[in-house]
Amino acid sequence: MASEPGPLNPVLLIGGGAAGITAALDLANAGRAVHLVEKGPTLGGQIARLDKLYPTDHCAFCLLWTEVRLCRQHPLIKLHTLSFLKDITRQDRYLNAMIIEGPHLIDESRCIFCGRCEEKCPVDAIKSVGEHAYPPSYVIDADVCNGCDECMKVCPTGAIDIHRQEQEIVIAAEQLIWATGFGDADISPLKEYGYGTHPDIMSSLEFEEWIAEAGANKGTILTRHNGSVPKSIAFIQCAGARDKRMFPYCSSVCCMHALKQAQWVKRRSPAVDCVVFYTDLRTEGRHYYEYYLREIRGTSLTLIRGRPGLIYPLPSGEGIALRYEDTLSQTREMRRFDMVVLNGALQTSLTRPGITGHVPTLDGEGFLDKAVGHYPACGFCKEPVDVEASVAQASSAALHTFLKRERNGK
Amino acid sequence: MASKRKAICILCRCYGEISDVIDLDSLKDMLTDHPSVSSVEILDCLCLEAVEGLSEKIRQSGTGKALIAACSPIARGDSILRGLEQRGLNPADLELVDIREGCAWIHKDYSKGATGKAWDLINMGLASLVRREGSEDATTLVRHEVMVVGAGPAGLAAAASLGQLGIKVHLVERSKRPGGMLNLISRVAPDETSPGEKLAPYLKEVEENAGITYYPLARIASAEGTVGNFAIRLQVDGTEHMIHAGAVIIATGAQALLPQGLYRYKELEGVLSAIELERHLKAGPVKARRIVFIQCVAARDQARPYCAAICCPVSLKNAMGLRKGNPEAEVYILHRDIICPGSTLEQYYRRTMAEGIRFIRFEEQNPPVIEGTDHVQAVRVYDAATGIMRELDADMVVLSTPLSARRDTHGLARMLGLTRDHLGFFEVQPLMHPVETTVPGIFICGSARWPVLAGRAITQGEAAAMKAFCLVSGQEIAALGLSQFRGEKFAIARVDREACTGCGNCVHICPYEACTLEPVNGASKSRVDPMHCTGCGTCVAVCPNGSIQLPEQDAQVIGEMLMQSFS
Amino acid sequence: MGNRISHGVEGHRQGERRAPKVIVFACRWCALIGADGAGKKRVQLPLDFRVIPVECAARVEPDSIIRAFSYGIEGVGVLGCHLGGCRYHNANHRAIKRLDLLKKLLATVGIDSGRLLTSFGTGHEYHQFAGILKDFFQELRGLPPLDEWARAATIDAIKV
Amino acid sequence: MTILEQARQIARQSLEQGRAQGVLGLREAEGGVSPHLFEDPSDIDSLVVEPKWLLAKLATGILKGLPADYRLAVLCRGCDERAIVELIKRNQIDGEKIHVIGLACTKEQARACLCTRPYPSEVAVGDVVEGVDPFQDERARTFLEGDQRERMIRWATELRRCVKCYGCRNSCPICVCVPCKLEDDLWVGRGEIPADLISFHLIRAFHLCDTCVACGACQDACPENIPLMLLQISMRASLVEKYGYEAGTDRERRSPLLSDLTKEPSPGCEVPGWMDSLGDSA
Repeated sequence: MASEPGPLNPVLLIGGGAAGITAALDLANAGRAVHLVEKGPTLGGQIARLDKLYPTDHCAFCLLWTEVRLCRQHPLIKLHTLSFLKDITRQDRYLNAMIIEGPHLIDESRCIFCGRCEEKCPVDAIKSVGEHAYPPSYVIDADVCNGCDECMKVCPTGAIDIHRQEQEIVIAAEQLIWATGFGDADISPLKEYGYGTHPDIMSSLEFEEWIAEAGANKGTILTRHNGSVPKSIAFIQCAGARDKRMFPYCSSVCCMHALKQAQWVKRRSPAVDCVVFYTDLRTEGRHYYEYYLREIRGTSLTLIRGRPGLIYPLPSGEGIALRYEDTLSQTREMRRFDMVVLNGALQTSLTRPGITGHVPTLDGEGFLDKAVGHYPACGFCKEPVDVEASVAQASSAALHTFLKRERNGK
Repeated sequence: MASKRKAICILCRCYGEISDVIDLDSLKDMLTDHPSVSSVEILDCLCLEAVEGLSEKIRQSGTGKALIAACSPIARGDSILRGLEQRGLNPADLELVDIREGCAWIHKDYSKGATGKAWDLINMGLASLVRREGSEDATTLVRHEVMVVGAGPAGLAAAASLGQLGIKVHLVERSKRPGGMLNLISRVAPDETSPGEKLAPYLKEVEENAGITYYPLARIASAEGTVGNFAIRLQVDGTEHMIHAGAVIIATGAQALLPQGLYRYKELEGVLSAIELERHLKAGPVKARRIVFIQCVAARDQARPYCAAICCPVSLKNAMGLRKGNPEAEVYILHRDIICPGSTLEQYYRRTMAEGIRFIRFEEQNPPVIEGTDHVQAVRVYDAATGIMRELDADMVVLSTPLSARRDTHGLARMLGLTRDHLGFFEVQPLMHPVETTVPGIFICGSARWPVLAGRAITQGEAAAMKAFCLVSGQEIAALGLSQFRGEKFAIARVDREACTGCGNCVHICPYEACTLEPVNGASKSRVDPMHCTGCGTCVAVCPNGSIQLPEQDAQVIGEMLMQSFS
Repeated sequence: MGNRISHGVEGHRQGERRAPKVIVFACRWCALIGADGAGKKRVQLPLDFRVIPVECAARVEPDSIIRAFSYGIEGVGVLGCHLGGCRYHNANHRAIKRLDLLKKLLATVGIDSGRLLTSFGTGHEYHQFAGILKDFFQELRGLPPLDEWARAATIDAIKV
Repeated sequence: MTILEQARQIARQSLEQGRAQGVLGLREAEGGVSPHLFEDPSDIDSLVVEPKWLLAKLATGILKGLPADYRLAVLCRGCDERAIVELIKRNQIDGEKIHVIGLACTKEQARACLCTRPYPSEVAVGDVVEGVDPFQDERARTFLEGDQRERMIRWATELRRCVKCYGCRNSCPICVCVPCKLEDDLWVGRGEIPADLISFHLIRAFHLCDTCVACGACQDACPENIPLMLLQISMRASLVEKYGYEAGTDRERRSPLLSDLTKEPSPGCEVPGWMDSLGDSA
């Protein structure tokens, strides 16, 4: 199955998030073919899940927008959605990668977004790929789909075929870049945070989607358990991070993320009392500290230094109790909140099971091992970084694929 | 006269999504008699079929202009246009009118009204289409050279990488030796390598690569030109050099702030700034027994509302350095927050704690107090975590001041038309373009944009190099303004020299400094630099007599659209 | 039926008077995306508005707004990006200042400044755009019609 | 010494001492008054200061025809000087070539023009009287305040009398555009009399929103006595209130409408916090 890479010295990019997109565009603009492998149905990665971005309060999609379109339209970029890397075999100058793609039950290139399939589907297996996804299209959740081919019947363009199978593609590439990004980890193992015991105890990414303007609540702040307006929200920093039992590292984006969320909560319903429980307030990035000052000055946001020792839903059902020590006033307290946002347990997506062959080695904390990195990596899978740093790494990773070539050439 | 030109009109049924609401057939009839329509056609689904045949039809239609009434560009419309474009049609001759999202889908229950609205929308489209004339190309040949300003870690990395890629590089440095900030420090945080090691590969490349010219003791006297071809005059001790470059990378770094008048600095023996400690550590082991670091000195306060990101890791590194010099040394770090984001730095933080470095948190409102007469004896600090006032014996106090923006970069900024934030750091484009400035062809990396550790500076240097490489590896650059989320040459503002009164409104309002006034026999007239113009049209709105226009959508078009909007 | 929601915005049927005509200058980067979303979601909107896409709110020249009124259009909206979110280096700031002043002029001659809707960074979601439009139509219905201008022209001069 | 004598003396001096090669002012001859370029000190006896007559535009024209080293003095009032400043800012006059002999208006004149600033930056002739607040003036108020509908009718009634003579535009010291949007079908329907009530007058008015120096030339020139200057008052007031900006008072300062909110903040507009400086980097 081994084959020579093409004349354009193709690069295989794993991950279509902010970093992946940037690297792909840089490479393509410099005249190299790119195979962009994305596990989701559309580009954007975690940023696409975000509503707003700090410190400029841009809508996340707005910044992604142009890049995604350019990626889609660039003749040198071949995009593989719903795909993941199965196996890498390495030759001397190039590598062969086996990609499992699809199944694309809905052929995106033929979908005109008329929505008839979604309307028809008896089991709600068909969903739009995303409010602001480009191009707009639908995707079928194979697990929910009951196999009735109603959707196929109503689709005017014949885009749907629920019997399509996933396919194996072998890509001969000269280089590979890891940009698999991150996802939020399940922190229910850390019992004290009470994750899973109450619908209003959620991870910060869940919360972001919950309060998103593009989301179900159209940007209004409501509790999950009964849709009432919360009086108070607690943001717990370093939940599962900087914690030997789970992730020893600092996820580095959470402090600003929490401040941003608190600010948007305040902006939309000023009455809500927002409290951020932090360990160190790491606002070191470009203009981050000013953003934080603006928080403190602009909105009546409370900061408490300390990590809650116990979070549990009150038996009566009205709210969630927090036991914590304010380490700056050395007072032990117990306080009731309507919602709790757990922030920090972010985990690299590199540790995907089942990749065989020439796979990267990971360091103790699950990141791509800097010492043994055969191929350049960028973004969160290399180390926890914010958007700016991540795309900077992406460009530099793109550059390294060229440098490697130069060296090989010599 | 352009307005006499006709266009062919293609209506899309979109498999009923449009035609179920809008009566396309009656639209067709109305359009056939339209003065600026040559022929009308209805198709089932434009985006899936017939783009091929369509392009032929359009080409044969004589005028080569086509109005496409289909869905929104954000849906499939865009791909239709691209398809036609790939088949050799001029985007200026195509107009997409959104009658699906913009009409059929939002007026499902008013078939009649929707049809009327579609008619108006199509008329508005035609108004714009028949008037639009393609702009001629404005291109510059690209110099396959790059100028890198500043030979610190970022600049060196950028220069070395570009050199390896076979690009001619001019590396400009104000002082004699390359290395920048790293020349002043003992070891590099967090990996504690020596600056020499860190820079070795890049310095080697710069020395050995014939394509890289290094200009020490250089000053930039003037800078002209735009992306693709900058012309920079250099003063290299006395002699003058002329440099031409397709792109410029700014890596001028930042400067260490001295804690003048703070914590009895310069008043007591043994109170030093972080950068002075670096000098001592560089010279050899420092024999101090009780050392107290104070973080956030003149940082994160009203005057300097920012965190310089590197002070904490640097202090940790220096603390370890002192320990090496004297394993018995007691080291305290007084901080307001320990800023060690990520995995590597956090590990490093844990390691220093394991090493026995002690950390005490203080609050902004009651900072530590230095005690002693002519030599520092102790530091009194309110330990916020325990609520106890502590007195620490000390024979050395290190004040960690932030990196601050260079004061001498405003000239450079002016010459290159760059903007700086109120702290003096260079502005960059938000988030997704961290190394790109608002001026095309000028990139920025390292602490000139925001304080960073050497490691990140190098990454940014490489990122900037990549961007520059994409740019200068091409043959020529076409001037493009943004139109419908993509570059179009007809989106660039155009000045009617006859009408222009030279009032200079456009010059003052242009966010990109693309407009300039130049004398034309006596009077001064505005000129648009196509390489700088992004096609935002801000100038159009303030031009008193409409002598500056966006060819894509000029006043005529807007006026026509308004007239047609409700027929 | 996920995305088939009706925003309850009635067309020109509502109210005895003919629905006001509205022109919306929509910034491609913000409001136009909202307008598009409204389409995708099949939000039912009043008929009598026309969207003129512009690259940036700052491109909208006051003259064209005035001209719109002179054509008998009763409401003009200029929708752009949020402050600090402009694609064109704060170009929208300039638009805000300019249009504030234009409102003053319109108010002077008795054209309610509410007829010139300026909103920034508030229309990028389908529901936001629909909401803005709905409220705008509501407000316009409450205002004295502009044909007063024509009628007024035939009333004898008022002695002052 | 009367105002007239003061004026003549200063004019004569500036010619004799060679501060200027010519003085632009008004001359009384053949029983009429008209602008005149005095170059010979002996002519100065025929110089007069009344009536109010704006010379800014004239000066622009004259300077175009004169040699580069020619220095022109203009005997003019506050509004006229402000007009000159605006013209300098818009590159119509070379600031080096022109200097102003400032003439302060009398109380009556100030009241007649509803002038907020009836004196030039440097008063050489006459005594300063403080300005009039147009919002205190009875007649003005009927056009600026009160019920909206009433105002609409009032203005419509006024503007309806317009015969489209373009006097307002031609007499305006700031209007210099050729071609002018007011003659373009696109903006103002051609051949309609009265002119399109809204577009003609509002476009004209708004073009001057941040440059109008409130000289009142437009309404003085209007054969139908339409109080055109009142269109500007609320806009001028808002510029002063928001940005402390008054057209024609500062050569260096450009209109705040040309800069973004980070440079010229506007009250009520919330700009992201990190933009407004909390201190300098020095």
